[in-house]
Amino acid sequence: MAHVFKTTAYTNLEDFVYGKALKPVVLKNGMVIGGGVLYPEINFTLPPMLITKETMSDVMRNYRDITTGICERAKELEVPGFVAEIETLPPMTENPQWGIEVCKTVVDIIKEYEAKYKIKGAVRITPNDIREGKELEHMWRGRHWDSILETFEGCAMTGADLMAIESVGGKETHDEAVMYCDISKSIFALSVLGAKDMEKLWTEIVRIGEKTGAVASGDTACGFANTAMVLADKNYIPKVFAAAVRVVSAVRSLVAFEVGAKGPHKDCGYEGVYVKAITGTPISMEGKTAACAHLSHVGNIAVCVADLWSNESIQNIKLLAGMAPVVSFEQLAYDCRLMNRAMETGDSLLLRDLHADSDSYYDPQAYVLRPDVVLEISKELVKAETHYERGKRAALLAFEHIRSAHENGKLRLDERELSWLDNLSETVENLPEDLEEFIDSVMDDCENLDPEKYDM
Amino acid sequence: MAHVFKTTAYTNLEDFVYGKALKPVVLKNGMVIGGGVLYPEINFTLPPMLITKETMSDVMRNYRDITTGICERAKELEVPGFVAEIETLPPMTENPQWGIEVCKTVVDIIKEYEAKYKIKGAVRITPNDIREGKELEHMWRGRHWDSILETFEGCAMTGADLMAIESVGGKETHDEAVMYCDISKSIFALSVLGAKDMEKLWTEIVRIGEKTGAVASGDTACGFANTAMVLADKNYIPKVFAAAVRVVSAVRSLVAFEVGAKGPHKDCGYEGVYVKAITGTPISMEGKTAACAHLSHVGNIAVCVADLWSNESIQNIKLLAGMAPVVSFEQLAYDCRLMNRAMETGDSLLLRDLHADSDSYYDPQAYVLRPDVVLEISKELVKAETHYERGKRAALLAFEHIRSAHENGKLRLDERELSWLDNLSETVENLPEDLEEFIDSVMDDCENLDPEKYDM
Amino acid sequence: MKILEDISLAIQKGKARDVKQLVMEALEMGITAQEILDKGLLDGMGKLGVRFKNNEVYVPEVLIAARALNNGTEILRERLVEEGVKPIGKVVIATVKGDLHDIGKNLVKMMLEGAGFEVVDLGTDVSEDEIIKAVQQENPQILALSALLTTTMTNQKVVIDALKEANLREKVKVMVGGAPVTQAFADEIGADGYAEDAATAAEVARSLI
Amino acid sequence: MKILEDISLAIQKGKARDVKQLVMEALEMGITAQEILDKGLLDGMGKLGVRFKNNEVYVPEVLIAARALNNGTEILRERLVEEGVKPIGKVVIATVKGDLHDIGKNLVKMMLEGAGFEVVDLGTDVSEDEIIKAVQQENPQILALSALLTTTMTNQKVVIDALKEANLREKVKVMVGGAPVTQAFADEIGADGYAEDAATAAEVARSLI
Ligand code: B12
Ligand code: B12
Ligand code: SF4
Ligand code: SF4
Ligand SMILES: [Zn+2]
Ligand SMILES: [Zn+2]
Ligand SMILES: [Zn+2]
Repeated sequence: MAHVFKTTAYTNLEDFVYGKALKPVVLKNGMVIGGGVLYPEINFTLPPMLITKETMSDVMRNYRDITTGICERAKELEVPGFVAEIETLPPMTENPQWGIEVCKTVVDIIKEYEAKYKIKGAVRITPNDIREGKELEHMWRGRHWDSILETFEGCAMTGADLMAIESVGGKETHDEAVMYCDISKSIFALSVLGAKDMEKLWTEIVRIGEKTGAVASGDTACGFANTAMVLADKNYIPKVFAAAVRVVSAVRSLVAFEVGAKGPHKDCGYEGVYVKAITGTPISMEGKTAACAHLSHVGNIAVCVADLWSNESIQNIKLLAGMAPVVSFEQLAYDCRLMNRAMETGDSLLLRDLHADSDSYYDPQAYVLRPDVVLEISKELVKAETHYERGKRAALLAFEHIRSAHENGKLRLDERELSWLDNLSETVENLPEDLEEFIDSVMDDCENLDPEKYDM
Repeated sequence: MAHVFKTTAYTNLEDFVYGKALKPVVLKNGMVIGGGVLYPEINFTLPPMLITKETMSDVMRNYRDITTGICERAKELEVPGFVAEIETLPPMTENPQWGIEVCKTVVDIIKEYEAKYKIKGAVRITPNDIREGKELEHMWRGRHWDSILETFEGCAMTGADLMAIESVGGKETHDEAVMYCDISKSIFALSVLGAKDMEKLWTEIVRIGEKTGAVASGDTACGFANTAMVLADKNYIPKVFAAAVRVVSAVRSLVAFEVGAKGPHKDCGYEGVYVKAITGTPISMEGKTAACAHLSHVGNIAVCVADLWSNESIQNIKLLAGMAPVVSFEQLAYDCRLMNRAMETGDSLLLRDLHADSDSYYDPQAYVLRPDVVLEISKELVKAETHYERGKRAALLAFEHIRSAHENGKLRLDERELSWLDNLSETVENLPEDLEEFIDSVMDDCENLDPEKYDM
Repeated sequence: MKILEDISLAIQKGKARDVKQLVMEALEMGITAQEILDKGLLDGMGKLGVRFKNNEVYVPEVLIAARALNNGTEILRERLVEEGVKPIGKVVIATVKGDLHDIGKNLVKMMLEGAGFEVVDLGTDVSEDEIIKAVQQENPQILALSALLTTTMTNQKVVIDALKEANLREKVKVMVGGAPVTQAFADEIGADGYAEDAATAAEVARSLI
Repeated sequence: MKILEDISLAIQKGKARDVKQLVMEALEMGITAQEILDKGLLDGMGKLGVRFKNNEVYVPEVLIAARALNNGTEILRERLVEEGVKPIGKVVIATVKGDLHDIGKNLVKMMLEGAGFEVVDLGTDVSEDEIIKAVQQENPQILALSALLTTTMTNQKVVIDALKEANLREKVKVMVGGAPVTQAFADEIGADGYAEDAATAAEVARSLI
């Protein structure tokens, strides 16, 4: 039965800091995530190449080289521990044996280094969600669904420590919402469609976790909030819209925890800060060191309450110093060293606030990630009973905080942004109380949505 | 006449911090380097391609795209100012008109952005030192020498703000020293050959500066100390050797300032911290964000007293987020934001020390960059009268500090390193007092040295 | 002419109803459909496109203008046929096999339509066979391919090779784009055009025909 | 045999004088030059190479051992000729045109010699013409090319193309390396071998002949 969080886990801003979580996650090798140390989480992907049966040996060589390079560097820099995330690429989820083979390759090398040199490493497996496209039959049955679950289970059995996904329930609809900056449709996609899908999907993932011992960790609203962020960064859509979507996406991402996920929430879900505030579970975050994967306006502030610090993704190509994943890993390792040093000397709150203050004036997307703002919004958010109500409230709270910050000189917004802020707030204020009424009012206009795939 | 620094500019550790220099450098556009703000210095290079007459339009397109990308991002992130370094590649120095054309391209775009959007940018031109190889006639005359000076002057006339170089006087000899970890030969290469060449070369550069208004900034001992660092990082040579070379290299790099250079010292010369301590001029440094160009053990500590913060170099290739130079620039910009924020709140010394303490235990090369160690060594160093004496003393001081740090549990060294530390110290202690005697004892063994090229 | 300027402005403001109204008036005034299209509707889209490129308007504004544009051309359609006016060119666009990213492609489509192209959108995850079939059927001047993954960008080359196989390579110009794609990659696989963003894509398309 | 083990150990410790002494003793004991070379000198270098690869010794130690090795083979030279023993292979090595980096190349040379190859070093900044000439004169089994700059690595391809021109491509295996070079690049330009570091370079060279 889904447990709905009615209070926030954190009540005191002083406790809400990087490297420490109220409910740390203990891994098989003894690493404790959220137990007082900020660890790097390294992500990587293939260089330009096709993934087919013919190229499979080359694919495996890439993953082998990447993992060895990272382990070598971990040894050199005496990193206290790290997580390697494998995000499978579509052919690897469609052919679960490929994804599982990649996972095994990575796990085996990490274990070898752990045995030989006491380097502590863990693996997060993130099958990509293939429930999209013309051939999809249904969200919760059929070939696509089965392949995803098979990949999870196979990878968990082969030694992956953490299971995550960036699920796409509601995304077909949210894409439209983003392009038109339609906030009602965004709330519908995230807190109705997304939440519904998350509940089904995560119930299964939690089950696989119980069966295999792998930890059901968390689910990024990437296809939603990061799509908006990237578009806002290109000046294609207003930043206030992207900021609101980020907060609304927390409602969706929380659902994994309502049905039993334990964290650490996935790196590219910046809404993780809300998840941590509400559930007390650890989170992964990414900021400046993830500029390789996407530019952003939250480079420093992202680390404030992180328990893992990630680079999001980098291709296995050669930079002047060596292979790019190793370069990224070194950068993360140094960031973490600094943060951990401040933890030892008792300066972690100061360092947190320096990071927050350095970014939050410039962009509403950064502003809504401020630890103080996150706590305040979270406290209000949990008062709403249903996902739909939470979605509405999330947007309104975001708008309110953004507006008052602007008025108090704490956040700079240009004219264009301000007029969008007004329009968007008004739209949300006028949304119906009643869920059915809301659904009726939005659904007709959703061109890409096939309600039958959601049993609607 | 060369001015030899007999005292250190800094006497108090509290004043010795990033972003502030006793003798700041004011640029034409009003940017003040070392005047209270840490600025990013972005470096870049071409992707895999040949540089010929035929590819010249492609070369120019690359530099145009890089510069535009950086300016755009500077605008987006509201960077208070930045420096772009152009390190010419060999064909661009051999054909000075190419180097000058590249420089003009970069300068023009930066000026355009400055005019349109008030983005403050400056250009550092670093002609690569081509005085190497079979065809070199003489260090201070002939085709190679002329091309370098022509490149400097042409670029200065076309609008470059800063002039720098990584000169190679003595490098042919130092390469042998590094491979055999021959510390006597290293001292000879740096403080005799290098110093001699620096004096000639920098007298000319300073003259060009006076003529054109460009600032004679500084000269990295890259071919010496960074070669050693990269080899140490690969575990090819002991770290204590590389650490000593770093300190000795300060003696060489200081010579530019003895004949009139003003700073900011160049990024990849980590010995710049000694230059700043002794001269009070600002410096550029590179650390974790330069991992793209070379991995290192000084990722955090490098920023402690930096006035510019650099990425060293990155090819113009595409990463997932966009072109690599833009990615690097964003990372630097966020690092600087954090440091500058701490400056505003009065926490800069704390942040400096967190950075220093996070690295210095793990590697002697990091340890000798600690601000406190740098000041102590510098104070002793300036007491020696000649370059040779300084060279010897630099090595001995490095060894002493490393040894006592190890004994006091402040620095971890393994057995192999310790035995090299003993041997190397002993060698330096036994070097002759007399310069001529020293030269005689070393020079015979220098296979690659052609003394006539140095008028010896 | 004042009314053409008004149409252009109504497009820029995304006022679909006004556009409809004004286009009908213009027709009644005896202005040719060609002129209404070029100096009214497309002029408006063109100006908005410039403002979009300069970061002065957002995508939703452009999309809404594009809808208004459609409203206008809808009315003109018959008359354009009578006058023998053809769209400036036809483009078949698709995201290649294995790749489901479509936002970038959709923006390119939007800007191409805004520039007066007729665009046939094959959607995402489209195999080379389907693309060949569409090229045969639609006979476009330009084939535009989008790819967002490093593991699918190579499929842009696969399509170009398939065009050669099918003896269609000479019949159609190929434009490629998407985040991981570069001019160098485009050159390498023998594409005719590349653009970094949607606004530039429309310019490149125009230069190709 | 004890004395061969001693030679091996003396090599590993870099004791040139001991090596000289022991090799002469071994010859007097009637051991063949071939055996002294393989089981004494090269065995020592091989073992040191492994320790180098495992980060147990530094480059100067390997270089000093390499000098000792030279001392030993110097003495054996005549006898090796008499016995008809040939080096396991000949390598011509160079850093390509426009590139002055030689430390990496020198390390590769060191490891190749340690593995028993005869190495002809053309130095740095060597044009394709000079390389072709050397290949014609020296007739090596392997040509090893180093490049450290992204703007010179392409010259490795230039050399391979020149070899084809000169009808020499089939006569020599080409190995490439240097910081910006990857296996993928090596494949792309049609090289026969690539290695990331000097120790692996020697292994790859052995596998090529
Ligand atoms: C030392 C060094 C120098 C020294 C060279 C000293 C010397 N005698 O070689 C000096 C100062 C002279 C120098 C000059 C320049 N350099 Co330089 N240099 C370096 C540095 C710091 C280290 C290189 C090195 O020796 N590494 C250690 C050795 C052991 O490693 P390696 O060479 O990779 O070799 C190993 C393997 O690659 C392999 N290998 C090598 N060759 C081969 C061959 C075969 C067949 C095989 C199988 C394997 C193999 O085995 C080796 C041992 O394990 C690098 C930085 C870096 N991260 O690599 C820059 C670097 C290579 N240099 C760079 C630049 C830009 C230059 C200059 C142009 C600088 C300038 N603007 O003046 C000039 C160019 C001069 C020229 N015409 O070549 C850039 C290259 C950028 C680019 N566009 O490609 C680099 C990457 C620095 C940077 N991060 O920007 N450099
Ligand atoms: C949004 C997004 C998604 C959404 C897509 C939504 C949609 N309907 O398109 C979702 C969540 C579904 C998604 C899924 C995946 N994604 Co995705 N995604 C992104 C993201 C964040 C933004 C892409 C985007 O829309 N950008 C905005 C548009 C406007 O820009 P654009 O696409 O580049 O298009 C512009 C230009 O390129 C050009 N253009 C585009 N097409 C064309 C065509 C022509 C002819 C021309 C001339 C120009 C042109 O004009 C456009 C407008 O200016 C990027 C990150 C990034 N930094 O790009 C990752 C990214 C592309 N995705 C990535 C990955 C890994 C995936 C997944 C595999 C994730 C997973 N493991 O599940 C799946 C793959 C699914 C599949 N089979 O394709 C990686 C790719 C890594 C790699 N190896 O290549 C990226 C780079 C993220 C990252 N940093 O790791 N993703
Ligand atoms: S932000 Fe990146 S890692 Fe996260 S879901 Fe999106 S594409 Fe994947
Ligand atoms: S460290 Fe890098 S930038 Fe500096 S001289 Fe060496 S190669 Fe050039
Ligand atoms: Zn991610
Ligand atoms: Zn990720
Ligand atoms: Zn540099």
